[in-house]
Amino acid sequence: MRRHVPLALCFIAGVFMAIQYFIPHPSVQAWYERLLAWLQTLLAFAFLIGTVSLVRLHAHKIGHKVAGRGYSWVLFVGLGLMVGFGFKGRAPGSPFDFMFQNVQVPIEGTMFSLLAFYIASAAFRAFRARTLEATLLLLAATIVMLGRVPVGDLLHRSIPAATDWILNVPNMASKRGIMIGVGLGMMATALKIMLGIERAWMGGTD
Amino acid sequence: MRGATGFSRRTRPVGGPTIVTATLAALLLFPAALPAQEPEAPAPVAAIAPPAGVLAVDSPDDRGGSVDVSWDLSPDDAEGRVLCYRIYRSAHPDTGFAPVGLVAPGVSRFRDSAAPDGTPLHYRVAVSDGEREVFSASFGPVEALPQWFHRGRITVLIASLGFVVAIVYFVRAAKAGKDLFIRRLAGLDHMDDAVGRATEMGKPILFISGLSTISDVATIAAVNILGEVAKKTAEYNTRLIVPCADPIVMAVEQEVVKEAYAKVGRVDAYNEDDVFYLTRSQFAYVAGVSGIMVRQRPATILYMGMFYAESLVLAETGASVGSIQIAGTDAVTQLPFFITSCDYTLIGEELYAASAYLSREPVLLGGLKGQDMTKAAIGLAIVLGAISATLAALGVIPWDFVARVLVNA
Amino acid sequence: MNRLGKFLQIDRRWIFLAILIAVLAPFIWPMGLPIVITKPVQDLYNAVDAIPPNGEPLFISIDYSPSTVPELDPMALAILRHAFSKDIRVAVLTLDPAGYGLAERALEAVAAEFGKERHKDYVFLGFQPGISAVVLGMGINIRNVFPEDAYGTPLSEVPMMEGIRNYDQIPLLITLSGTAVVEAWVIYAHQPYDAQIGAGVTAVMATDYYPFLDTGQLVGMLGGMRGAAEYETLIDRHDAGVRGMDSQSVIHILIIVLIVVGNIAYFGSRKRAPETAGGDAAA
Amino acid sequence: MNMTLIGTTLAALLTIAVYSFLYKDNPFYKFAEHLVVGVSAGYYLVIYYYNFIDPTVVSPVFRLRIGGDAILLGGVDWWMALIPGLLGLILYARFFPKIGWVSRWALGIYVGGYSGLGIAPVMQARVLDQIRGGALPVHALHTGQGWTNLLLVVGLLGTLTYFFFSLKHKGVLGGLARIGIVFIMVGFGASFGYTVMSRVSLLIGRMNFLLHDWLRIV
Repeated sequence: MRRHVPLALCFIAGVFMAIQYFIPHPSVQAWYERLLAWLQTLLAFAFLIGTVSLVRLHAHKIGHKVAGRGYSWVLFVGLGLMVGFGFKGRAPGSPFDFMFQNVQVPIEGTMFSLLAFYIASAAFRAFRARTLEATLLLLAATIVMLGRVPVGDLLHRSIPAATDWILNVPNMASKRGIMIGVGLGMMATALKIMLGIERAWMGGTD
Repeated sequence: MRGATGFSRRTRPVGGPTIVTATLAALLLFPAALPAQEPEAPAPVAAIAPPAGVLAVDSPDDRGGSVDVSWDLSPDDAEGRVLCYRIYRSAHPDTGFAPVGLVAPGVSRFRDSAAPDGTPLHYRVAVSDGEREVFSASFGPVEALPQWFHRGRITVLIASLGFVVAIVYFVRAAKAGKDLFIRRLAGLDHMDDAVGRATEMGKPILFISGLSTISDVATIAAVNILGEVAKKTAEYNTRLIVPCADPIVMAVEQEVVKEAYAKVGRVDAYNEDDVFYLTRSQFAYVAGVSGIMVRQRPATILYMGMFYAESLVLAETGASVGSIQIAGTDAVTQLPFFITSCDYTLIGEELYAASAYLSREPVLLGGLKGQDMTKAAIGLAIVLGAISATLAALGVIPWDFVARVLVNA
Repeated sequence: MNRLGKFLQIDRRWIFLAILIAVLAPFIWPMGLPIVITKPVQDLYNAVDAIPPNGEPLFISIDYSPSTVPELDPMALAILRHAFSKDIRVAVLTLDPAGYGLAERALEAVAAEFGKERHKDYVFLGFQPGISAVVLGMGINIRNVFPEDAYGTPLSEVPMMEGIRNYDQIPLLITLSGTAVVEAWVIYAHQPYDAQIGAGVTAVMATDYYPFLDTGQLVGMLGGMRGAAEYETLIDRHDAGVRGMDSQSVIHILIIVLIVVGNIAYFGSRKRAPETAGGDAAA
Repeated sequence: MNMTLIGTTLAALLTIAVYSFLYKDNPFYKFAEHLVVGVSAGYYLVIYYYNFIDPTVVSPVFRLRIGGDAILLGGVDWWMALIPGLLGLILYARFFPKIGWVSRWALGIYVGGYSGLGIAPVMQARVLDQIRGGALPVHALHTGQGWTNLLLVVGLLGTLTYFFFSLKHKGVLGGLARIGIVFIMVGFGASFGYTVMSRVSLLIGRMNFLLHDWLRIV
């Protein structure tokens, strides 16, 4: 019950979803549509698991008086406000939308823009042409960085052309190779999961 | 080669979103609108010629309820006298024809996607010049039927089955103890040297296994490599620090390190506090690990596993404290930063290969081998394809073999 | 430690300051550098331009979240403006929950700009979870996955969606995304259903998708803020994309200079004192 | 002071709080960081509920609103809505150690279904179509296109060879792998340049917000 049933369900669902691609007959497609809708529902429920874990983690911090638990309260206030507002209305201009546009959007957007600073610092202190490979990489990067901004066009006409060439020839050839390799990896993982060779998703050992 | 883009387009079924169908969409919704145009004066011109060669077949590879109708254009089409073609359907060869669709001049195909399954049907195509309709001879009977197999996808089926066989075969062979050859990667020698260097300098080694969870293939690979590194540090009595971003990964890594120390008989040297949970939050993790780097000044830093934007900040701090850095990840967007700021980088699948090489885990080894064999087949297909495309372009053979084989979809 | 080695160890906050100045200066003193149009952008523009007015709608999937707004919002606005200025109908959906608020805001703003009417000229379908399941579901019948629009109106009561059943009636679908969602559209909409897919992606993702452009699996692509700036240039309506290009130029040059100077200092210091690795780090 | 201005000012202050991390880690940054985790979790919760759980599970089951909504579940009876709903609920068994294993049933269908769904389309899009795109005619080497095609074919084969682990990289194979790594590095260089561009764009976007939308000085 604990191991065999889930593995069997996994196998059946997987094989069915894989072979329906080749069978247009409505008797198969009707079940395909049904299962697709189920998967979608499951995904929505699975997403909420993350929220439950988050709440448990921070409740634990507050409960055990861990240092910095004040921030856990901040988190709960944010969560509570959003849920409270959300059930009242979500139209543009509502408090829910106000919080999204003026808290979530700016903070999340700014977090990633911090990296622009770190890239500059790394450019000076870490990006080294130590090997032939790294040298090639940095050279190509320099050309592309110049060729994709207006100033590159001004410096020399051939820079944008060289950038296009890099993107369309060496970049495309290597990315195509990587795309194939990663694709094989994706399929192999999917297959191993379906066949029960790879069971990490079950967690635990019992 | 740009012509290759045409292949997928060509296979689009009739009724695709072309400009013609779009402008006619409104007309189709109101089929009565068009014939209502009353003739205002008797037409002095000769009658318009009907389309010939009407052909109706069950639409291939579908779930039924659909018939493809095609015909030869009316000779008057080229002269611009045709307003539209209207397609009629009936259960009888001679009577009871009702319109089912309308297409623009110059179009000679129509897909009737409202055909009832399993009844004999007859089709006629009428040409209209705006004043009157002239009918073709009727064609039939034809039956709309669902199919049990999509013939256009046979290449995909064969390729997928081949892949399944390769993976299953090699995993089973590996499990049965068959010796599967994997070449040793240069990166592993670098890793040995780096561990040696830390011993000489008397400084610790920092092992960072990324931010992902234990179900990530890259994390599993990282754990396997950690086991091997831990064996070396246990032998040389070098301190190994492993800050984790996931509690479950931490638990697994504690186990792996402990086991490695036990294997070389140094379980006394194992310090559980050196494999610890830091935080899950990306930037807080960066701040924590950077602090460790600055305080401990590790001789060697290993980054193995799945990384996100934090890779850049970590590798920069590592470089600035003068550590030897070796990375391995399948995160394609992070690889360029690792390659330029680390001394050696295992790129993408090299990480899996290193893990399989070190662990000799049958599932990893067999999977890698199966993928490798498929890769060889793909390489061969590309060579054959390029040759056949070249011969076709030179006119030596009449068609491009690869295009024909792959594009039957 | 020699002087070059010391130089390499300067407090990185000085570099942060340099970046801040480099990004701000062009806002205050704009240079107005010209923007050249690249092929993937032109291809996407042409594909949108070819959609007949007041007919089958252009679909735009806002598949990004706040963390990539500066790159992708300008694209969404430019494409919406292009479509509405040519009376092309637009249906907007999102596969990213955070895209809901972003899509709604962009769509309503541009629709108001052009005086467009909801359900006649545009419709917002809202969010559905389960990326591949949604994309595949739309190939069977859009109503299977989006039975109603975001505000609860059944699609059967939305006039512009009449006769729009699946990808066969969608002349073009553009996904704007900072993640691999683009690939889901290629794999699950283009491949089985032959849907026409265009993409607007963050620059991080752009290089990975060149093979898809080459095979026609993507009809065109906007890459990063630069792609948005090109599109803004094509529709002749300059906004955040074009405004950012001067700063982009200045920072790129600064970063290249930092790489070159950093490498010279690094190799210079190593030549003289190979053992200087280490030293006092900053921050 | 209207709501727009209040909102923009709030957003600007939070933006600056995040940037303060560049100077050093501090309470303002930590406040913003935790606030956004809470707010976004709440946002997702609400969006998931109203866009999905409510119309597809709650409404059909508890209000027996069949018809329009049931189409979503493949046009079957309303009880069919119960199955995914129940499967979804048993995912939460993992939070109760004693019955945690039950969640694997739902997880099995979920993981297996998504695994199976991908295999054939991935084979088509990432493998077969790329073979088709990569198998180019290599003639007419007196033209630019001829050379481009040759480079594309050799570069692709080289990349594949570099990631081929079953044979030692010697002889022809070694040569191809060397060519492959050159292509890979130039390709990564392009990614590097574009990634830099991406991060810089985000910074510009935030500065545009501060200067244009908030301070209105540009």
